[in-house]
Amino acid sequence: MDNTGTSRVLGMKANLLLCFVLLCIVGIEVFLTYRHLSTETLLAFLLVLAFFEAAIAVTYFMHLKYESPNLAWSLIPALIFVLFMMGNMLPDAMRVLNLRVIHW
Amino acid sequence: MSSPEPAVHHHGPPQSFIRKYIFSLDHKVIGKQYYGLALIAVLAGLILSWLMRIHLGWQAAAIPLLGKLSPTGAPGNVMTPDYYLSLMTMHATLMIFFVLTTAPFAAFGNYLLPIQVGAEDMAFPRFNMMSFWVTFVAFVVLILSFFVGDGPPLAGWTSYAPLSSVGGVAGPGQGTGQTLWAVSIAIFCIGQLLGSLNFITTTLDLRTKGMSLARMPLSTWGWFVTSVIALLAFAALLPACVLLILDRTAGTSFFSSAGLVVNDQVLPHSGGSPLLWQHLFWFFGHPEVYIAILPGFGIISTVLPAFARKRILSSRAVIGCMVSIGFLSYMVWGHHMFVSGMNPFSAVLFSLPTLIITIPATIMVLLWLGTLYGARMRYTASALFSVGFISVFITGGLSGFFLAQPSLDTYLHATYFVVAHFHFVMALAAMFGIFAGTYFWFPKMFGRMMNETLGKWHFWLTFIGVYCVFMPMHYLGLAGNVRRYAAFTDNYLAPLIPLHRFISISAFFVGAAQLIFFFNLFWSRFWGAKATDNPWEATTLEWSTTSPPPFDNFGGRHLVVYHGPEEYGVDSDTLEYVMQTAPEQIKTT
Amino acid sequence: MNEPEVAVGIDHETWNEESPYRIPSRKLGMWLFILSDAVTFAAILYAYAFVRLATANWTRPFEVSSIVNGVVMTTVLLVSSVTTLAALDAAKHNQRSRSVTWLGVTMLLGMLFAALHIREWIKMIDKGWRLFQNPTGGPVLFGSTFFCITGLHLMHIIAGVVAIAVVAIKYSRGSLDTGHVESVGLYWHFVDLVWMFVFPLVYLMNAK
Amino acid sequence: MGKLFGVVLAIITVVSAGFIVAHVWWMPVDISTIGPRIDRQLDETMLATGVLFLSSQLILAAFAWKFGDDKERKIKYFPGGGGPLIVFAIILVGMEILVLSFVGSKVWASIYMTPPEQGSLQVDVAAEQFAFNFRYPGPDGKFGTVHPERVRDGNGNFFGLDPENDVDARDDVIVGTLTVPLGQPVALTMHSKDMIHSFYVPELRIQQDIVPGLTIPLHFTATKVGKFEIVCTQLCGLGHYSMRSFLEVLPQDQFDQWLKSQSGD
Repeated sequence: MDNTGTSRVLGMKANLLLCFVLLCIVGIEVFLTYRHLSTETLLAFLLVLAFFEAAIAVTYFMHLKYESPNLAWSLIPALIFVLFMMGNMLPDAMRVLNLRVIHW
Repeated sequence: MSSPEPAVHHHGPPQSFIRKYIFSLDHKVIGKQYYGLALIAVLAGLILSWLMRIHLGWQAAAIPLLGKLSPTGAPGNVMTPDYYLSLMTMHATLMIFFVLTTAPFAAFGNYLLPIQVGAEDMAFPRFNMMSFWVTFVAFVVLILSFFVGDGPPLAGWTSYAPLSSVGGVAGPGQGTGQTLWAVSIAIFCIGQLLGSLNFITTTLDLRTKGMSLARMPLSTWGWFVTSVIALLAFAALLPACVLLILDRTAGTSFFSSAGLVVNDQVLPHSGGSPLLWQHLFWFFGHPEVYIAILPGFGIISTVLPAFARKRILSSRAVIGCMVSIGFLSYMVWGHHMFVSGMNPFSAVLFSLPTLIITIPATIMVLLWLGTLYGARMRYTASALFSVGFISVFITGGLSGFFLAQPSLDTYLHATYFVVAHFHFVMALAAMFGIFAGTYFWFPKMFGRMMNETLGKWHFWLTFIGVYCVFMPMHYLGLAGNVRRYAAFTDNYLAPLIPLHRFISISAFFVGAAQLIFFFNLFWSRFWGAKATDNPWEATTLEWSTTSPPPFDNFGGRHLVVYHGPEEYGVDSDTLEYVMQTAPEQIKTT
Repeated sequence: MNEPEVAVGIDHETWNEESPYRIPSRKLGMWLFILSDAVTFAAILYAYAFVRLATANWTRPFEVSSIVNGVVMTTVLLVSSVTTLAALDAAKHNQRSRSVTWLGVTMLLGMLFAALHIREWIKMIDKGWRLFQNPTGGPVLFGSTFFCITGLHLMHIIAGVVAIAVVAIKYSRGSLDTGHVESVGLYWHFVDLVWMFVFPLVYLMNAK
Repeated sequence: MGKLFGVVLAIITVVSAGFIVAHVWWMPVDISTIGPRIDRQLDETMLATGVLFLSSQLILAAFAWKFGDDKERKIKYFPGGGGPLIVFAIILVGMEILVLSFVGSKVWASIYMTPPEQGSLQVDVAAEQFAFNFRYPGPDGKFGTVHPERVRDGNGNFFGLDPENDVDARDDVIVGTLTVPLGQPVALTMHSKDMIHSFYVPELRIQQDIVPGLTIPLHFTATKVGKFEIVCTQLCGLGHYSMRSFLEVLPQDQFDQWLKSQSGD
């Protein structure tokens, strides 16, 4: 942290490089979309790639890496915990699918 | 660092009336505004509960003036079944959102949290002001639903879809009233998000020198943990309410399934599921229960030692319990849905963490009991409400053992047993916390003492009264008495009506006791005895300043903290208690 | 004995406990807002996952042209993130006008994104897509979820453009400092980050 | 004041527990095969929580009685501090919840996670604002297909059947009272026409929400002859309080006779 209270960030060259990497990942995502994968496989790939992108964005663009580690340790586990818990509603979606009244 | 953060002196003392009392940036004024809002809401909620209890005891009773309020809801002053449900819905919504969330959390938190950590104001005073006024708008929108064409909503505070989502076709109260409900709650979410963001930042950033996290009073810890829960919980309710509004007004069907038939007409909805609303709602709804009660834990853990004249048994353990309860509150929402058609395997998964919550709760109760052991308890009104809190919390917590088990929930779900449980553990415990806090901090907030005699009468009538009201509800629940019924037409419920009448009569007494409190509050505000700076000989920072505190809380002084928040009974010969700001030379642990 | 220490006129650092995060309150507030906003987006994305899982014959309407449009939008947003960083970089070197220029570029890119997005919406509405209607005859919930999720994101974009405009104007006048540029940048990156989930989950997963 | 609190709290505690112990208001008679296990589970929970209730409230009362503001007495700290109490709480409550949740889950699983027995009587339940309707498949053992658009409450077509075109639907028996034979397992498939309703028979110890859009299975076996009330427990609109029906348990021969008489006309 410098005297403006802002955190260190990467240089512009590195930022452009990261931007390029992110665009490449988007390219991979689009490529995968048209590979006729099953929905589940595609979803798994896309989610992994999206979380990877998000990690890059949070770490460097939002420069969480250069803040106090406490901040990352407070925010990220809290969010992951909430995301994980929300997942508990999905078994019921399957139940809705399986017990759906077809003609009702 | 050249202080890019204008943490101190955001604003000078305001001069104009509007800036001073209406759109004030001062956290103390905002805290009082929240308290005032809660008072109005609790009065409305109390009156609604009276009306409900009259109806439950004596179905045919004419209630004077009720017909004036709603000619359709109470023709000839006799309540219709749908109006009963509307009153019940409004009672719950007002109490849970506008009393149990605003009073212990937003009101006391706003007034006291900055003072207790030694700050001059909140981190974001402007957000703080917006937080109150947004909440106020939410309140007005909710109250408006009393006056719309087809009456206030009647789907309960949980507003289960599709009753709440298909619109006016579902019956009276499901038109504009229900839409206003959803809009009100969505607005309320925004207000509380602003508030909790503020609380967290203030607690972490604006602590005065020496106020380490371990030295923060337990009440501050309570508000802090609550605001973390609120930050995440209200964020989940907001989109749920938006989707509900869209379902009602834009014709989407997130929460309505295909092929609904009302009045022989097939509704146009298709595709959604009511279970989605239940999941989104309870993902917020269960943490909300702890938003209501956690500030109570904090307040009691601060008030009790002050009157017991000794430290709480293990303040670290209390903090740990509050944090773990906050954590667990996100893992248990499914226990509201055991018989809702949820996957039965999920029920087992939700049941275990629910039961685990009883461990930190038990630890806290034991620590409070251990604090009372060997104390020299000064039984003021505030102290009485603190021990009363422990009692009602025990009673309410124990009935949770039954409801946390899916196998018993199949019998007890949606009976009065549940009503008894959540009133004891959430409503009464939180209310007792609010009362303890009010009697304790009133001198600080208004510079005048509350009348102790009236306070004690208030306590005795309330304490005995609530047991008379809510204890029998356990028996009703065990007898299979279903909740949310406007009348008991079923044969097996008819024998229970005398017990309902007993409850109703007790409820009138409890309500009357609250009038004593209201009177005491207003009378003491203007004619109470002048309060000294530290009437209870308490140690936290708010007692280091004048009563009421000046605009910047400490009159331009910067406090330095040297001690923990509850150094009571340090050395009973020379020094009975040590202020947090007392200089270093007094050795404490 | 209870006389507190008294001192006046010494700054925050001297008289306050250090924040565990060692960042200004404004930035902490922004991070907390981002956390809570992330939960909001998560809830709505989970709602989408729920209704999609529960629907057997989900509609996948996006033509290649829509996906290409989506890729262009993604690129615009990613580049705008870099321009935000450029603005921050300039601000840290005290080059106010250069920083304001970069903020302006970010705003333009944000508006371009919104324009592309609205064009996409209009195209879909012309085809008969509504919140409650599926022109292909399949489940109506595709339209509901698509418009809700992207609408929420679009609102964030528009709010972001307005926020950047306010910061840029005030910063150029000198009434705001580098910290504000950084905070508004955090928000903008977050909106970008959400798009990194919305694009694959809403667009790619629904490509024909 | 503390002494008074102790006395009042002790009285409240004893009176409250007294009504439970004396079973003044208690569960109605149990008429199902899973009922005894639920009742035992409830009794065990009641015993455990009852002990905790009495002991903790009476300890609170005793402490309030004993430890008032007595200037003569020195302040005492709890022997051993908070640590032992915490360990005590974790072990005591931990054991209790492990036992309860282990036994309870088995009871739960036996109701909701097991399929109905072979040869169960199939009954289709349709809930609507504010009534239950029950449908038996008739002699052919098949339910007719349901058509929401054909539902007419006025002419009794609660299930939206189409007897003209649908052979299975012609012999379906539709009644307003759930009549079941004694001792034979009954498998309900429940659906709702409009709102969420709930199927609750206190005597069966079973409660299950009926969610629109889902066909929810539920099964039970009645063990006593008699007529019992079915009530709706999920808020479903203005007439929620009046939404009820009856469960009539008949001996097997009477049931067969009844079913025959119903499908006769």
